[in-house]
Amino acid sequence: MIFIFDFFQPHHSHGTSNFKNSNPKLNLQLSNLDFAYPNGTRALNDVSLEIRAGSRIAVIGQNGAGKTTLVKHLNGLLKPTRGDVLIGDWNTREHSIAQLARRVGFVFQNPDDQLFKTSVREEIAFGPTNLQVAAGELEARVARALELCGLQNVRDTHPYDLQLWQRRWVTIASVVAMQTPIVVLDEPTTGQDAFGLQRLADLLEQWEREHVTVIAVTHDLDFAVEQFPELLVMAQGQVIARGDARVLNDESVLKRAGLDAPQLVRLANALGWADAPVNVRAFVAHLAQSKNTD
Amino acid sequence: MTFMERMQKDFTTITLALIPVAIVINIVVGQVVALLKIPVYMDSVGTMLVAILSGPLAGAITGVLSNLIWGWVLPPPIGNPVAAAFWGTALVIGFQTGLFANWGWFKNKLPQSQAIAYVLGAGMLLTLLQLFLASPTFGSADFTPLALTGVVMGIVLTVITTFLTWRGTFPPLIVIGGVLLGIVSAIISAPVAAQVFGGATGAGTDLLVALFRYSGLDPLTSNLAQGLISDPFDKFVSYVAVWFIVRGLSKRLINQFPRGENVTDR
Amino acid sequence: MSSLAVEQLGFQYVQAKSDALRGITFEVPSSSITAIVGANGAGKSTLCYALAGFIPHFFKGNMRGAVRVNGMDSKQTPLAQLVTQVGLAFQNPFNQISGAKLTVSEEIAFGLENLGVPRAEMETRIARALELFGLEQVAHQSPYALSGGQQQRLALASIFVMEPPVMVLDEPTSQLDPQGTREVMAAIQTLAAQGRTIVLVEHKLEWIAELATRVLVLHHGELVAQGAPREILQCADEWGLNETRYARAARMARERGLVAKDVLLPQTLEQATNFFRV
Amino acid sequence: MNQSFYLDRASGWHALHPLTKIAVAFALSVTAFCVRWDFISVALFVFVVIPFAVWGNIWRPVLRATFTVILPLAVSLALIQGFFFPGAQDVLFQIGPFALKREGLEFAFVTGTRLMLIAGAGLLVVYATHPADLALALVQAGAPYPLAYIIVTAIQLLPEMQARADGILKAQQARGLETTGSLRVRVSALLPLLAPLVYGALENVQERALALDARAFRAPRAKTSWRVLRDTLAQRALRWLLVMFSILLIVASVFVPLFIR
Repeated sequence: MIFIFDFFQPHHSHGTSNFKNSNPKLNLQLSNLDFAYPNGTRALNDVSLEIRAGSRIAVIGQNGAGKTTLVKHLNGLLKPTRGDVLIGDWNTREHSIAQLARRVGFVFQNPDDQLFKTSVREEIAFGPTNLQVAAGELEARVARALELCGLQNVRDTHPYDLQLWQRRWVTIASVVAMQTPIVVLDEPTTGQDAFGLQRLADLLEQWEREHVTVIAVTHDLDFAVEQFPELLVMAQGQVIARGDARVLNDESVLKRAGLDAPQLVRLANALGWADAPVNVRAFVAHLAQSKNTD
Repeated sequence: MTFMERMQKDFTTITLALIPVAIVINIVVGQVVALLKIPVYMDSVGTMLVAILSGPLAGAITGVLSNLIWGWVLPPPIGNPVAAAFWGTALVIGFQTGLFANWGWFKNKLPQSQAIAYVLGAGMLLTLLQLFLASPTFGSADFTPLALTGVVMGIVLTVITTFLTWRGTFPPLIVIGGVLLGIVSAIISAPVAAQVFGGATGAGTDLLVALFRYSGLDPLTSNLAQGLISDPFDKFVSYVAVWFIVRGLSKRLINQFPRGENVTDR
Repeated sequence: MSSLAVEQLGFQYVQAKSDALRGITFEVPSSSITAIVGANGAGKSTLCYALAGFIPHFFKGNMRGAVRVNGMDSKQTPLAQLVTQVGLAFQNPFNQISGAKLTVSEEIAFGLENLGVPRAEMETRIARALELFGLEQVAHQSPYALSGGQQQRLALASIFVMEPPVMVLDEPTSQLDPQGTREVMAAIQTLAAQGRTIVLVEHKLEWIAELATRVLVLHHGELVAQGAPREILQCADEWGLNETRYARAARMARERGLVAKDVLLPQTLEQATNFFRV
Repeated sequence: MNQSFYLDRASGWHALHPLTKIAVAFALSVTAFCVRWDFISVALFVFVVIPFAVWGNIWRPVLRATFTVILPLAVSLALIQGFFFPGAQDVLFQIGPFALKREGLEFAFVTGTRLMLIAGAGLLVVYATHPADLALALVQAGAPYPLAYIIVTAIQLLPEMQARADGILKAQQARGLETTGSLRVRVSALLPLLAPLVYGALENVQERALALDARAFRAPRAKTSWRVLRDTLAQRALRWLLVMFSILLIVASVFVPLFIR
């Protein structure tokens, strides 16, 4: 027999299951985290990190730096080889992924790993239904998710009749509807055009108003520095820098992480400015200032 | 349309790309269902899909290749040489399903009253078949527990499908198709099981064969009786599953298949 | 001379409510990189399928107008012949692996086998493709064991090796990280330098400004603009394109009167440096 | 990552042309069916299959696989035939109303060992032949070209599907789906797990087809092959002999009563 889904094999039951759905202040605490894949590849190396409730953080770095491995620890998709991950008062070792789903919503890179309903609306309702959200509230949550993700016009469409970039929005919406206090996004900008990026920025604003903690893995540094007040730079399974956009002014950090600087940083460097502006507005302000001093 | 023209029309690249996927679906679904220990095989779902979307010939070829690959290309524990011997059954499953699909049996077009009549008819046929196989006319032993199980299963499936039909979401003819296909595949499988394997295939259904042998039936008839009990259920359930899968596919994709019209315009 | 000519092209997918493309006319000159840009859903992929002959030969629907490939009408030419003239690569590298081959070399050989190329010739052509796309190190690995960037380069190599004069690349870097993007773009540049005609759909405008000789803009299934990259990308924001930060900063600076009104917005680092230095 | 059954060993048996290996397995199977001697299958298994398996350095997996397949079959056979063989007289012992009879057990033995031989002979080929070589050999022998594609793709897809299944399991759990616990929980988890697997695979079919056509898969020309199969005159002769031998045996078993089972 092939165990195509490993849950057919005997499992131990996970922890207790007394859920409190509204837990507004959930800090994330990662201590001395090591992780090695079964084949021996060491992906995380002694990572210690605290993320306060309500933060908005972008995790950046090259492929293979350990970004996705790191965030997969935040909802128990991966359990540490050594060290602990605490989501509020829960240690991820003691809770199943399904239980952790009440606290952490996770948007995967590949939407096709989860879509299976025949309409966008049903697909979005799946997560909250698993969390036993009452019928009346469920409708409201789905409607809100549809609106925030710009999917009202396709609410009854078959997800696979949508383009890949739209399907990606369906998976984002299905996490929005779960209304978790923490959200993890894996490469949310992939395939999005300007409208999509703007919608993403609006959604981040909305989450900010609701004090939702947002952690995003992204390759799009221009987007990251504009939308995320805090950056976490990773290289070789370690966090090598953490801070606002100015960490990218440091040539050595970029070099170690194997990253190209964002466009504005490159431009500022080319123009010989001492420090680089974080966004277009700051750039123009700096420009205006330098013109005035001329 | 000549045979060659039909072949060319059915065997598009997308059909060829679908066949290996269908073979893997046969294997994966078959294995997962086997793990659930329910008395159906469900190992032809992929074959049926190809038959519906790309026609009877493509379905037949998928069936044959599926069993040969399952039997002789994949090693145990996934593969099992027993499967290879039943390539003929797989061929008929693919071909027959393709015909049913071409006749529009996988669409939902009948008026409700007629649809319910068909489903009830098929359900009754299934239930009566169980009764007959367990009656003294057929064997000679006391088959009361077997008959009871068969009849209860028949009634439960009839009730479920009638309910679905009543709600208007279900093409009733596939229920009949499932039962018919089950009877046909039992007839084809029995000689293989009896001659090649001496009546045993190493599966749970061997118990049924033993039971019929005990009642005094000859090897071939015992295997036939076992098939007539298991196969109609299996094909019936498989058809329901396949229908739900097809209903869940996007129209964009269905339209790309040579026989997409078999399931669209519902 | 133009290798691709499109006349009044229109297409509606079967059972679709509206046209995916309408009244598109343009020509692609030989040995150039032509970029196609537009917001999601503007019809870029559909246009690629039409250029490579998959419309009308693969996708069911209603095609109007004509696509001419080196003078041949795509409607009248069988697909197997068209693909030797126009190669197509697309977004998802994983789905471009044939599945029928066990090593990278074999995968690249697949198209040549289908064309009946003798083995001796295959050898030189495969060696060249492996080198051009930097795949020598992984030539004997399984295609499934490669990284996303390597898989996408394998997809390009597999098309390249069939030596079509025109290559249509539909968002070949959208699933890739910056490193993978750089690798693929470098390969594309080399191809153009060798005289291939490239049609490239791409979201990353900085790359387009860097590489493309011409840009076509699709908007709601229509061709709304075409021309040299810097001129055309002036109003990128109106078409839902991800404008470069250079152009955005320059526009804001212009609105605040910090720079001259008549200078074109910069699209590359070099243009921006010159733009803001004066 | 690749399929797990072909074992890459440097042996003479491995190096044979796939059709030669198939011809050996075929001749073995035919002999087992046609020759009337109760121990023919056992003899062939011990004196041909096992030595060949040793030669190919694959005797361990071949034996293990043969017995995993045959054991449940043999148990079923022995019970069904032992107790219920039509016309059997010689009672060995009695359990309640059931009598175990000698003729039945003999029949079960002959059938069971014959299946063992066929399984063993087949596995001998499968473990020593790369599926791509098998497919290529079939095509070169005149089978339609897409056959090679279907065989190789199907076996490559299986591990891919298993990898995807893991991703799907995680993704649905992350949406709060409980997959462990009572049978009811596990059964109701089945749809959210199987459906994306099946739909995902099916939805990818169109792009795969597109990629195949872009590589001239359907070009109406004679194909060439990058992979090369080694064949020799001796092997060709051997194959011819084995096939002739099998045919003769079949004919003989029809006409010569001694051979009929």
